[in-house]
Amino acid sequence: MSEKEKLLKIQDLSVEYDTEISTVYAVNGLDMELGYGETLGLVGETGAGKTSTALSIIQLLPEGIGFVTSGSIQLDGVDMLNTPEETIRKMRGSTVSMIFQDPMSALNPVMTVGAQIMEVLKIHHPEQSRAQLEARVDEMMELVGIPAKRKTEYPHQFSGGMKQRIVIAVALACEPKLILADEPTTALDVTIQAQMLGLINDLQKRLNTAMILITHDLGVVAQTCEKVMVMYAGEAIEYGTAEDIFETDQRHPYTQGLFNAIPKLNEECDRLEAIEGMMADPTQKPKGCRFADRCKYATAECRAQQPMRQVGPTHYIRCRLFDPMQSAR
Amino acid sequence: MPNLLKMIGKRIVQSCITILLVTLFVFFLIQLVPGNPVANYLGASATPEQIEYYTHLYGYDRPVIVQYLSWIGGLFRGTMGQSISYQSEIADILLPRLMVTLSMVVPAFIIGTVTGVLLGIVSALNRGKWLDSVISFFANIGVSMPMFWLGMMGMLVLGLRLHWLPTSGYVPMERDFGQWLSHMIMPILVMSLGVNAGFLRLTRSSMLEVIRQDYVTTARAKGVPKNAIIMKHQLRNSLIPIVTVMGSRLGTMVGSTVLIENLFVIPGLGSVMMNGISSRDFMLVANGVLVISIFVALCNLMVDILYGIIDPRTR
Amino acid sequence: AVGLTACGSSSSSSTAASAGGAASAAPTSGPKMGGTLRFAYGSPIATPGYTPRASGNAAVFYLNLAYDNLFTYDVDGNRVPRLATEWVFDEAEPSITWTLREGVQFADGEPFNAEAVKANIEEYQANNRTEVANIASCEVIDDTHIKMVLAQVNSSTLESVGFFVYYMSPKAIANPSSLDAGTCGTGPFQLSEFENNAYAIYTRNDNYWEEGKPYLDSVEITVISEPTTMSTAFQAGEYDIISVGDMSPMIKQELTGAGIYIEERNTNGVGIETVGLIPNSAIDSPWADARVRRAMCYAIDMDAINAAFMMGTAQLTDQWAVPGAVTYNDELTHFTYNPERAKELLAEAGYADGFDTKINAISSLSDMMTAIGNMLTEVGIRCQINQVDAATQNQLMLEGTWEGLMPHYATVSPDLGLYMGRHLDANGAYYAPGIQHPEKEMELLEAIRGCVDETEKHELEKELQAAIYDAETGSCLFGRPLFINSASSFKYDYVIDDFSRMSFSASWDLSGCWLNL
Amino acid sequence: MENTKKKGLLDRLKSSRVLRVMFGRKIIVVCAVLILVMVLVAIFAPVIAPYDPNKDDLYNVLKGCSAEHWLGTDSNGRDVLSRIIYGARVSFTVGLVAVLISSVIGMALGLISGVAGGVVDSVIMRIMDAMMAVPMLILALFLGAILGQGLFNVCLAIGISMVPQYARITRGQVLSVRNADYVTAGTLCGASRVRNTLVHVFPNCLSANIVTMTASLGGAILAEANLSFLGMGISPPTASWGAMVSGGYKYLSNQPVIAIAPGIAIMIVVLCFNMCGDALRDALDPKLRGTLGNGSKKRRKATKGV
Amino acid sequence: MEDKILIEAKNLKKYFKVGANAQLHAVDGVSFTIKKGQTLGVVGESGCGKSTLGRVLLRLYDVTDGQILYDGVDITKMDSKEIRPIRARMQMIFQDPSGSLDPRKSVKELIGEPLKIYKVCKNQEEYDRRIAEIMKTVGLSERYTESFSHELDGGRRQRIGIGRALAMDPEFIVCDEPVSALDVSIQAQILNLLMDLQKEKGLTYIFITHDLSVVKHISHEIMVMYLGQCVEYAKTKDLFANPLHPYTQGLLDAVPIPSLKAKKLSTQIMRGELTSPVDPAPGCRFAARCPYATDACRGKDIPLKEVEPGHFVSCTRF
Ligand SMILES: Nc1ncnc2c1ncn2[C@@H]1O[C@H](COP(=O)(O)OP(=O)(O)OP(=O)(O)O)[C@@H](O)[C@H]1O
Ligand SMILES: Nc1ncnc2c1ncn2[C@@H]1O[C@H](COP(=O)(O)OP(=O)(O)OP(=O)(O)O)[C@@H](O)[C@H]1O
Ligand SMILES: [Mg+2]
Ligand SMILES: [Mg+2]
Repeated sequence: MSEKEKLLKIQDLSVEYDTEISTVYAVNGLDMELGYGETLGLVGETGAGKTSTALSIIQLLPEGIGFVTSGSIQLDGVDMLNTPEETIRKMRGSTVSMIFQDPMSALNPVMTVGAQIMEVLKIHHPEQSRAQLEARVDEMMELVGIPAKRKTEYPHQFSGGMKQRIVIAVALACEPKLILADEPTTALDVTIQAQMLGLINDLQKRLNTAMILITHDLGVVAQTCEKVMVMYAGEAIEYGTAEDIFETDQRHPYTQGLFNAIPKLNEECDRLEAIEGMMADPTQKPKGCRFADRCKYATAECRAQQPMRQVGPTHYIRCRLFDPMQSAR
Repeated sequence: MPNLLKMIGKRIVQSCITILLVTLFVFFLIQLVPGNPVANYLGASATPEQIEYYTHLYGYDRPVIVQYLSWIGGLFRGTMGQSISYQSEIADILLPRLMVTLSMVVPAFIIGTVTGVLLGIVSALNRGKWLDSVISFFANIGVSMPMFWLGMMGMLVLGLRLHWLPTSGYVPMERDFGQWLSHMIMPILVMSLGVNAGFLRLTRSSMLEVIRQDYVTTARAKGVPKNAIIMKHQLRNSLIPIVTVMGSRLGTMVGSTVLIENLFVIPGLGSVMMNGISSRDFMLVANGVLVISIFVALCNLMVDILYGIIDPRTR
Repeated sequence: AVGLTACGSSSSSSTAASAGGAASAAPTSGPKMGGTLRFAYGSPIATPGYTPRASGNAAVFYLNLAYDNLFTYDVDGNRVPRLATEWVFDEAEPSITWTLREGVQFADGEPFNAEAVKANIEEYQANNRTEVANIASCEVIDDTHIKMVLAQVNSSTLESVGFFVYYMSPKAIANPSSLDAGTCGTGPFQLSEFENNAYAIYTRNDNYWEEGKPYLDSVEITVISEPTTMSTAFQAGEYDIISVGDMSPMIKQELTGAGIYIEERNTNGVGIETVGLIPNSAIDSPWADARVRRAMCYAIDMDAINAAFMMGTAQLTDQWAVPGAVTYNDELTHFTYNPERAKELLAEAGYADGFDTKINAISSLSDMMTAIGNMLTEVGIRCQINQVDAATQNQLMLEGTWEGLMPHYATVSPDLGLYMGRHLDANGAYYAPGIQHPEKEMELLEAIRGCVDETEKHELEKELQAAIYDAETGSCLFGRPLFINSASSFKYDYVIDDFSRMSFSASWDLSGCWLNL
Repeated sequence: MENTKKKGLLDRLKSSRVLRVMFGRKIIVVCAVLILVMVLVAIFAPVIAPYDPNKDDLYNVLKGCSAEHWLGTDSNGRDVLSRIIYGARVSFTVGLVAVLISSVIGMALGLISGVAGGVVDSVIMRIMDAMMAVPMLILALFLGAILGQGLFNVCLAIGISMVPQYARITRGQVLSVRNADYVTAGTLCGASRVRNTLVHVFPNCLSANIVTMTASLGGAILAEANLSFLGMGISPPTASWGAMVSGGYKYLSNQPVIAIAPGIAIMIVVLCFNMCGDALRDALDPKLRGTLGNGSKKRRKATKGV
Repeated sequence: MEDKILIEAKNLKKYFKVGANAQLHAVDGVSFTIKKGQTLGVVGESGCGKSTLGRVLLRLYDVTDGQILYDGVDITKMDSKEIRPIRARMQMIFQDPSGSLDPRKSVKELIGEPLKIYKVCKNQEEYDRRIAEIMKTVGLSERYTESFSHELDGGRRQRIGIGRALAMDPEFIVCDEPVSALDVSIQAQILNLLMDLQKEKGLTYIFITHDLSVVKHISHEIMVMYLGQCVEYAKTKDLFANPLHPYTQGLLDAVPIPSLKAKKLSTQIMRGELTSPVDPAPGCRFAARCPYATDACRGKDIPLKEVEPGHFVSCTRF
């Protein structure tokens, strides 16, 4: 694929957090590419660096604490790391927008929901008249399935699912090219979750919006994403299309563990195969495979730096078990 | 809205109970203060007969509970009773003085709150930078100085050495506004400094708290410009805890006028209370505390209403 | 120290208080009319208008502006006519007959006459005032003559009626509430605006009986209870004249030292006060023993106290009267600073190891009391300072329940017998239940009251003091008088008055005062 | 095993995030050191003070600064510096005792109120409201007039007037803590209500109170000064900063150092307590974690290089 | 032994007072029995009263109405003293592992708390031994004895919670979403542990969760709750093989399955929002969201019907 077709291109991204006590290496040398209209599922355990990746794309890492220490991010042809803040601000909401995990806290409690949708429209379409904007607000509300007359209400008057719809409406109002959805449904029920994911997918299709869906639920990924990236301790350890990940025997041992650890609805089993051991310490800079401590296939070799290996046409794995040559055959 | 009305109703009932308790509390506490109001009024040359005569005249010879009840009864009939040391109806003494005090406290409060909140915002936005440290440091110095000491220094420097302002005294506003102002500048500034620092610290921490909220990040993700985020998203939400404190702070300020009025010779509620205590004019003191507590209750009520305006969740 | 003269040392004419008066030392071209005198003063007054209720010295600053008495005193303690031009004390009847000044009017236009005097005396009696307690009845002889029949012979009655009673308009007496915030007297100024404890504004009384007076348009009194604030304001030029309390020698020194201000001090005139230290001898304690009380007197180094706290300005005494006054008893053995003698006396009394006691002091005196406490502790009277406020001190004095020592204020002149009697006589206004009251004192007091002859009376007064203050034999009931109160007033040199009646508070008079601006 | 036990308090303190964050800022270290110095000065006053603070020298009063008396002498000829040094004792005692009294009573009332709820809660809280409605200074004046003078009485008066503050904070904390899962877990472990309150609820209310304590230490020192100014402070000749300021006021225009010096002492101590209190609050508040922006300088350089 | 009923709830109700005179029907007439050594899974939407049910069973809340029989004894009305000895036999594991551990206590103190309260250990030695034993059972290494919970990760924290629950050797444990806050990899460890313990000690669980796959894995019987009421109650196998209630069907449909072969999400069913649990009107509470709702569903409560042996459902369609 040529440069032009790519919406997002991340190379060797590293993110660090400076806390009072120590430095957390949240993302370590991440590469990622995403085309227009594509959906990428970003999976991984708590603390794997999923949110940090998303925040660095939209350049909202907590000020003074979180820093991109190396790498580059190209979004829609813009170098996100070396562009003035004002330009990036204008891109937020219009080119890229973000949906946060908890709808309860993502809405300002003292503003009406209508005003919160209106706000993003006003910023990015200052040329439009108030009436036009109002009409667009109504349209967005209807689009996410809430009667437009409720736009004068405050967030606390809405249920969790409705709030999340408003959040989605805000994110989609300016028809961005990329949506970063950071665990948008974790706080919701499965039934509502299904509704939301369906809604997002529909709108995405309609507007040809790309999306990075962050989650640790492989089930959600399976049902919504075309591409999948599995992260572990700040690194991408596996990357491929949904088919590559879900319908294959070639999986990174961690991904494998993840699949095994989930109780299956449609299979019987007595015992779950848990991944023993704990997450790697994020305050240590990695040397070699970070999963090695928990991996049953680990050998001394794993202590050396592991590159991403291409194991299929679109499938990459960061593990010495997979020989790139073999897969090419 | 009915929610808010209900809350206000509940608050009014609560305040009434509190005020009643205050009256009980103060009235009986006062009885424990050594000293005799009549003897104090009459001075050392009073004869026992004179003392007896006035004691009876003012009803100080009745049992305490009867005195209390007749005071409360009087309040409902619209009289606070007679002050022995001032020889007049207490309401006539307290109300004009309350006005004097308020004419000092309210501007001080407004100046202190506004500058405090503004500096707090500046401080929070520059957190960790030198400006933050400088502001915090001076704010802390502000609250750490004894108010009367600060007043003294002001008098010494601005009044005595530089002759910029009168050292003390009071001129009624209606007599000469310019004079009134020149006399009040110093006390108002001294009082506002303490408030300023308090609100500065509060605003700073409350802003910092709000900065971390998801909805602020959401707003940034929407591309809202920085200033709009501060004004529309951060400030209003961080005002909620600030408003809560405002009511009680205004009340405390009225209390601390005792010092300032004494120092700057301002005939307000604080100095009248001080006089009441030192001359053992029990009724005056009790009524003074009553007035202050009613004032505090009103402030809190206003806070509740403000709360309703700022925070739709309470409506 | 109030009373206005340009220079504290200038002697004054001992007679006429009225008309014209002696010229002040300031070289001026004569009185100027108009202007407002800004005066700062430390104590408030509750009712400036209704005189029977106003008591204590504080009131005088307000009362004398608006009211007059029958006579007043000059600097040497001689009586000077005011509303009365003459008076006769008849020992036989007993009675006093007053001749009243003609043509005097109250501010409301009511005439000042015998009926008015009678009404005032009766109003004072209705208020249980001790000043008029000895008057059995008032007989109006004619418009300008009134006879007051006394219940018993008492040489002090003349002063208490003539000097301490202020005359209000009979119309105002009929409606006393009109006097709650106003005045209606014969004085040079009348109250026009009043905020208790804050300020009082007096304006010129056009009906004033002294021709051409007062010169000022108005007098503004501001109450400033904090002496430092007051002096600071004065230095900043916010007041023309201030009256400084007894405990501010520092302020005095500073103001006088600056040279641009003029101090007026009382020396031994009317209403002068002593500050003393009075042990409670009535409750069972070491202080019940006269030797212990004498030991205390020996243990205090008054010169040091004077140097430190009065900047050496205080006049010291060791009896009720002031050295140099007619009532001062030179023959007494004096207390000198002698800690050895004090220890001896303590040992004699059985307190060789000393004892613990308290000094109850209001905060304005606490530094001095601390120093005194340290001196007493040196000889074994271990003192702890108990700071009380004025109200508590009043009550302790009234009930006689204080423990240990307490500061004590006593009026010294002119009528010593009267003042001592007030403290010693069970019926006296300042009766001190906290001291022992032996027989002999009462006898002497009776004798003094019955004695109309001045010289004889002074001898009796000296005898009374000997009984109490002699260093060898005295009972030291009132402990140790420490020094004479030397309250002063300070003014700018443009505040001038045309006569001099220097005396403490009692004869404050601004009718002859003008501003030379 | 043995080793882990020995780890003990000191190590725990060392590794405590809170302390590390708090003292991460140099200014706080300076404040803490100043407080420490002041405390040491107070403790070793007899050794440090050049003169007896209560020794009069009546022929040598109100002298300005000199080689013998660095800060001059006061109205009784006492050495001002020595009195300030001894005055530290009073100020710290007042601060500590008043805070102790108020926090103990206040926390007890708040605990009872929060745990018991219902009528007890209403009664206690209304009483606290009533006490709050009476201005603190006036309340302290009352109590001062009733109790009389003396160090302890002053502490008591100030302490009582600060009780409602603690009661409210504690109650608020109790309400937020009492339904926490770990308290429920305590109940399930068979703990009685009293045990649960003392073992689980109370310790978790402490941190908010500790912050209040550091701040109100300064407040109590100021309150003593205020009471002294109104003539209701500690009885002479005991040196207290508040009394020195109010006593020195008389000599403001010609010997201002007598009033200024103890005023500055008050200011420094209160300032230090306030700063430490603020820092502690910031450090304890999990919501503020990381917003303090430590180390940002170092990092900013690094990012520029990218 | 196998079939002995350990706990039985009869028409259990728990209402909370909200506002002046409104009642929140958190649990509204729920009945079930749990046999010894078995697990009852409780699933349902957030706020449907699962936790409340668990807490009511442990008598952490007073019962509004109905009856709880524990081992045949009616514990519904017992006061806090009487309940103590019985409480020693029942325990709870909480959803939020950090929230349920007192941040000021070390691991040892946390696990040892019930031992201390019931004074089961005669001396320090026994106490230490007991704690070491428990820690081993739940798979906590001994070096964490003196640690504080915030120094540990979520999985270990939850193990402490389990250890504390096990300290008194209880027979019955309420597991209130014990794995919801954990990562999948750790979730599996904890689920395994719970199942091992059940096998070893014959524990009885009530397992609350909203994750159907988890509940399927661990429970013998399942109760589906909706707004305080039980809408379906059956053996695990029966329920998954043949879900009857429209809500249960909706739930099963909505569960995302980590496989591309599974059918894609259907967004059509289950539109509409939750009804309020405050003073709900009589009738089926799911009616507002139910695609099959008719007038028969509204107006009066729908009783639970046994449509197959051991399979209960409350729906007008059966
Ligand atoms: N503001 C912050 N300050 C310090 N460390 C942080 C901060 N935010 C994240 N981290 C750390 O960075 C690492 C990556 O965090 P990140 O939030 O990106 O993970 P995540 O994959 O999104 O996890 P989760 O699934 O819990 O959301 C973690 O170790 C986390 O503790
Ligand atoms: N102490 C209480 N006071 C008032 N209402 C309560 C209380 N506890 C719970 N509720 C209410 O009862 C209902 C049921 O709550 P419960 O916590 O049992 O739900 P849940 O099914 O456990 O939800 P979740 O899945 O979110 O944990 C909710 O509406 C809740 O708001
Ligand atoms: Mg995340
Ligand atoms: Mg729950």
